[in-house]
Amino acid sequence: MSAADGATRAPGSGRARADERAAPGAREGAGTVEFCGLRLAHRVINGSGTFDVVAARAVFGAALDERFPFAAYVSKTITLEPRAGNPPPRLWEAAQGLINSIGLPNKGLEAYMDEDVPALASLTTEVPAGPAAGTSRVAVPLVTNVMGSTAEELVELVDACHERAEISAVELNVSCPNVKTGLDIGADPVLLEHVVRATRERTSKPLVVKLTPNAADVPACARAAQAGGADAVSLINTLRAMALTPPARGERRHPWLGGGTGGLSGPALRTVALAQVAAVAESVSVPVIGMGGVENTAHARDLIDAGAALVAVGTENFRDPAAAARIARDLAETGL
Amino acid sequence: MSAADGATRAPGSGRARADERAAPGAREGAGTVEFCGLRLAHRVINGSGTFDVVAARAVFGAALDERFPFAAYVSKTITLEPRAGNPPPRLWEAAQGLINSIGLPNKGLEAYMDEDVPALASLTTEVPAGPAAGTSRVAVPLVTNVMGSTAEELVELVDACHERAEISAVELNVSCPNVKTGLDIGADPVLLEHVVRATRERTSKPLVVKLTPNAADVPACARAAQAGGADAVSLINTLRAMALTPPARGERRHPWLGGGTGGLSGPALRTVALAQVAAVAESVSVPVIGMGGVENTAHARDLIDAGAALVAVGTENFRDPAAAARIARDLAETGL
Amino acid sequence: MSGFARATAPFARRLLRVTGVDPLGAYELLRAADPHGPEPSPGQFLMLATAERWGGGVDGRPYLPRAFSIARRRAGESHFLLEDVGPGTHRLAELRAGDALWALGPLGRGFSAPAAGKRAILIGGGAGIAPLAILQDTLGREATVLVGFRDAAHARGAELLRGARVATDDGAIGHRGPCTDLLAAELGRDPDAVVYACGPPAMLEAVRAMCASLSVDAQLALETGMACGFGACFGCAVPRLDGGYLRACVDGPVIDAAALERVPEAVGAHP
Amino acid sequence: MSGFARATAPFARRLLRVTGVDPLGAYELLRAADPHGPEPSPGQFLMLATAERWGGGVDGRPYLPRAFSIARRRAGESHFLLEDVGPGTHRLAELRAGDALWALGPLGRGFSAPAAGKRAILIGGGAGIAPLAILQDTLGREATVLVGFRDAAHARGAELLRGARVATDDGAIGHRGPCTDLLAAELGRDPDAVVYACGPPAMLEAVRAMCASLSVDAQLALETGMACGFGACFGCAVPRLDGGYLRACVDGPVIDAAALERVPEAVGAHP
Ligand SMILES: Cc1cc2nc3c(=O)[nH]c(=O)nc-3n(C[C@H](O)[C@H](O)[C@H](O)COP(=O)(O)OP(=O)(O)OC[C@H]3O[C@@H](n4cnc5c(N)ncnc54)[C@H](O)[C@@H]3O)c2cc1C
Ligand SMILES: Cc1cc2nc3c(=O)[nH]c(=O)nc-3n(C[C@H](O)[C@H](O)[C@H](O)COP(=O)(O)OP(=O)(O)OC[C@H]3O[C@@H](n4cnc5c(N)ncnc54)[C@H](O)[C@@H]3O)c2cc1C
Ligand SMILES: Cc1cc2nc3c(=O)[nH]c(=O)nc-3n(C[C@H](O)[C@H](O)[C@H](O)COP(=O)(O)O)c2cc1C
Ligand SMILES: Cc1cc2nc3c(=O)[nH]c(=O)nc-3n(C[C@H](O)[C@H](O)[C@H](O)COP(=O)(O)O)c2cc1C
Ligand code: FES
Ligand code: FES
Repeated sequence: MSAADGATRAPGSGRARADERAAPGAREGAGTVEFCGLRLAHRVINGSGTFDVVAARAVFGAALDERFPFAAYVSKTITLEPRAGNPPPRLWEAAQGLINSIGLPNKGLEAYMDEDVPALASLTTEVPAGPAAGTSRVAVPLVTNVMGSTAEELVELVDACHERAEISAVELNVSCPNVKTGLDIGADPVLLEHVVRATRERTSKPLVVKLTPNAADVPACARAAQAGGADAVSLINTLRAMALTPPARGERRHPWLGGGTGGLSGPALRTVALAQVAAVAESVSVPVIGMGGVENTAHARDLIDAGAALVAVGTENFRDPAAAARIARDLAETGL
Repeated sequence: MSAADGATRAPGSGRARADERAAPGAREGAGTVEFCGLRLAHRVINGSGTFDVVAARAVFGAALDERFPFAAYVSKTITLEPRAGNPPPRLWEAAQGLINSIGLPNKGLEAYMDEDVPALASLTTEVPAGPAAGTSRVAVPLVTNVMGSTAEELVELVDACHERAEISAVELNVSCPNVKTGLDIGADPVLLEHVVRATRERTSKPLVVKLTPNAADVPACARAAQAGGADAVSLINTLRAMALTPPARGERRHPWLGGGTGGLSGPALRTVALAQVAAVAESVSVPVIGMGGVENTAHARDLIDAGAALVAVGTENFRDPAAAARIARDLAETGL
Repeated sequence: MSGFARATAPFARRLLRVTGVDPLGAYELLRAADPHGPEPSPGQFLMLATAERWGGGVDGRPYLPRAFSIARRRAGESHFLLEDVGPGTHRLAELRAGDALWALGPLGRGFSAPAAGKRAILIGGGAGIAPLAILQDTLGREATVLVGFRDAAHARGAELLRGARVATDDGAIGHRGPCTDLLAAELGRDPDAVVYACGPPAMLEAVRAMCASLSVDAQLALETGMACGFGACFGCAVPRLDGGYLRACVDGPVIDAAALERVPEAVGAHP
Repeated sequence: MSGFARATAPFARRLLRVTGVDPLGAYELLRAADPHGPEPSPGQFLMLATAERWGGGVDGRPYLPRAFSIARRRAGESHFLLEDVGPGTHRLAELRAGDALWALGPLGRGFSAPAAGKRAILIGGGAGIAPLAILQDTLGREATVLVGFRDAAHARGAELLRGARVATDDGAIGHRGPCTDLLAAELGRDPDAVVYACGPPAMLEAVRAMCASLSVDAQLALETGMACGFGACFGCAVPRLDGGYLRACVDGPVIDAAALERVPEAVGAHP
């Protein structure tokens, strides 16, 4: 039992904003959704690192662009230098969940800007709700997710994003270990506020801070992000988790994952995500992107009713690459 | 992805103690297991709040005492004053997990000491391993789990435990919110060390600190507990989680649980528990009681191989009250 | 009131072999061989879970076992009446003869026998009629049996009981309206009775209020969400008249109506 | 080498109807109607998951879909050869005609056609023979087929291929020893060939090393754990000769042997 007694307020209570959001009227006339000044076709986006448009285009062809599932596209985390990622095995299937230890492979900032950004800039998708439902298309903003282990690194990454018109917003992945404390940068409110402020000054583009769930007080981290100037926060990232190699006679057992530990995602953590999203939505006035274990419209709706403005689909993309389109359509039908 | 790259060491590496534990030789000659100076029939105990011997005796009769499943019996959390617990609903079934918001109902210190302690003091159980396997019985030490929201409260609780010969050890549940920080006492290493030290001075009985998993750096909390004088640490407690009432037309949705949020237990968090237990076992030299989602011998073995000296069964007791006996027998057969 | 013998449960779940699952209108009648299980007392329940594929339904549920009243006990077989209302009952309804079923119990406090000379009125709604069947089998005397259902398909459930008078919400069979109308008439005729009730919360609350106002003894079999069924989890809390909470699994499920301020909205109970 | 046409996958998983699951020795041959699925190229795979009860097995698994080579494609039906090695394959093996199956694909890079004049040697071990069947169907010329199995029960799998020469570990059928013994003999006789291989990592590594030393072209169909199958998760990493990693699902599963330093121990692959 972690929680003592004392009832929590109803999610979203006391926040007119949430009421407006939850009501069908929160949509703009054209059936689109406003988020940090961006116009989105609907409320469903992808979690960083769970959909690679470039690879998917080669696999699915033109259908991907025609029926693009996400209202905004969040890139996999980009770092200053290229990273190969962790040695395999990188995956472990848990009870109703996935542990990954991918290790943020990416081509590095320069190659990303040169090769990927142009390919990601022209995405559009259908608006599932409103007068022109199913017929009008709007642009899919590109959100670039970046990670650095110091404020200076993050500033450099944000500066580069700022200069590219194709990039509509920046998401800071603050789960990188901080050399001084050993903790994730994002788990320390003071450090987090400092880092967010440093990057905030460098760009007028919407700045989203992706919080770490492995913190004692996630709402405090969200407030720090807001105080530092974040336009939105997103959560939850994966929970630290681990698996061991299968037992074999006489052998010492090692961690299964090449990276040692990994991050748990999927249905197993859905109720943990809902609790964190609800607590954060009550603590900040900036919009919240909720994610964690979303497989269907009921799960997306839970996050929205807990105060999320947008919902991100992560691991479920792996089971069905068109999952987000399915959820967006259903949400639009129920007026969300 | 929470973890960056950089391989973690094999669990238990560099710790001779773990080697001895993992080897059959860690058992004493009689097939019993030594833990903080107590002699236990095997390595499997219960998680606090997941087995009520007094209620179970009425339901199962003499068979409970004859085939008592746990090598030590941990009481539900006791507080100074009686508590009724949270209003229902108190349960929500999650994907491969249970969220509870029980709210620590208990009769309070005085009634516990008067009514329950005598009834809990004479438990014995069979030793499943060694020369007298299945025939010799040893006493089941009573571990009293206590919670207070200040060091003073905890001192009072520990003092009371110290005075009772029937109580073999004390477990501090430090998941109580701290009024100053709003965090669980156990999530703040400085406060935790202070609280542990204050209680440590009051008793020579083994002092176990049950860590909260809702912390940024659980190993740091474990080190703080050890620095404060803990004889052992136990983990993991439940993860903060939440569920909403089913959607109904026009109604605002509220948290399903009477207590607002609750704690997730069971298989869903098993890999999170394993990661925390492994990290803590690497960080402290005191023995670790590992728990979280243990349903069978393979899961118990994972925790032991990750460095746990004892394993506790929680939610699985609800599915099978004799689960721990089954696991203890299987472990003994494999020499653990 | 003198009690029925209350069975002690074996200390471990055991595997039962399903002998049949037969539709009974909108319900399923699940039968399982339980030759070594103790004879339950009426109103006691088992925690059931299929041995295979318990889990894997919508949202990864069911995970925990589910509580079911023992509806009948005959030649080492236990019978259960279930309605498919969610992932657990759905999975149980899929069972076929020969399949294996985990069971723990008999659990809980059942009904108490009526004092000599008192007549017994059994009133049940929906799948809540289940424990009334074994109660009727055990009573050893004639009892008035009143049952209420949603519609004709559900009213087939009345076949579980002998000589039941039926009410349906839509009037398709028997009295049109709640079965508590029938109870009001019975008690109006002769209030010297003990009422045994099981069914949805609103029905139980109507029974409680009616019996309280007429000073008639009533025993209510409650349903709450349960994780364990044997007092371990404290999840089945029911508010007590004098403050605090009962545990429905060990202090109930059958509760003296006088102990409750009102019947709580069921949590995790069937509709 | 000229390529076979590489199919583009429909952008969403689709429901297939199972037409049969038949034992083939130690394996199961799963057939499913996929009338609207594109014609796969040999070596491509589908991600499969049952529509019902995917999950609920030991440890709440399977959760993610599983990768299976398309073994054959005939009149709108796709065939798969599977061996029950874990919760996913176990659940798939339980399917019966009429059951529904989620499928995504065809995915991945398949085999490339041999250059004109080059003879093809197909070599497979265990369930790894599956993609060789559709390759044999597609090649349009005679090919040498060498297959290896654990024992007689597994060797029944050879029936999937025409004119296969068999090796078994225990010598129960055909050559006693690894099927790579047969390959060594073939290449010794005439090394002017392309080798197509699929099977356990140790076998693939032996093929790779043998072909490298003889400068014979080899195409290896790899198996790794996969979460998505379409390049989204980066979980199927295979170390590349020149550093860094390939994604087995989009850069493979068929890889030119020359691109690998060695064949990695499979992760989540069948034995
Ligand atoms: C003592 C006792 C005896 C009983 N006897 C019988 C009997 O004889 N026959 C019979 O048919 N039933 C009986 N029940 C009720 C039966 O136990 C429930 O219907 C059963 O648990 C439902 O399980 P389910 O998985 O089918 O549905 P669930 O979905 O678990 O239950 C349905 C209800 O649970 C709630 N719910 C939905 N999602 C969740 C969630 N994630 N966690 C918790 N609650 C949720 C909702 O209120 C929903 O209406 C009895 C219950 C008790 C306590
Ligand atoms: C491209 C491709 C094509 C394939 N084609 C075929 C085919 O035609 N026929 C066929 O039979 N198989 C084929 N496979 C292999 C097949 O996908 C695996 O056998 C299958 O995924 C096993 O799933 P499972 O649930 O049955 O067993 P699992 O238990 O998932 O897999 C068995 C192995 O996975 C590992 N493992 C155990 N637990 C876990 C865990 N929790 N998480 C991750 N790994 C774990 C172990 O190494 C174990 O030996 C193919 C694989 C690939 C990538
Ligand atoms: C394979 C995988 C890779 C991921 N990579 C990233 C990443 O590069 N950057 C990031 O911020 N989050 C990453 N995430 C986290 C997801 O964006 C998301 O926060 C998390 O998975 C929870 O959502 P889900 O349960 O819907 O998957 C990754 C998750 C998975 C499963
Ligand atoms: C219903 C329930 C009640 C619990 N009550 C307590 C408690 O009173 N004190 C405590 O320290 N932990 C309590 N716990 C936590 C367990 O002891 C254990 O740490 C946790 O459930 C993880 O183990 P598991 O996954 O095996 O259940 C409770 C857990 C459950 C499910
Ligand atoms: S159901 Fe667990 S205490 Fe009653
Ligand atoms: S399986 Fe997901 S990227 Fe290859």
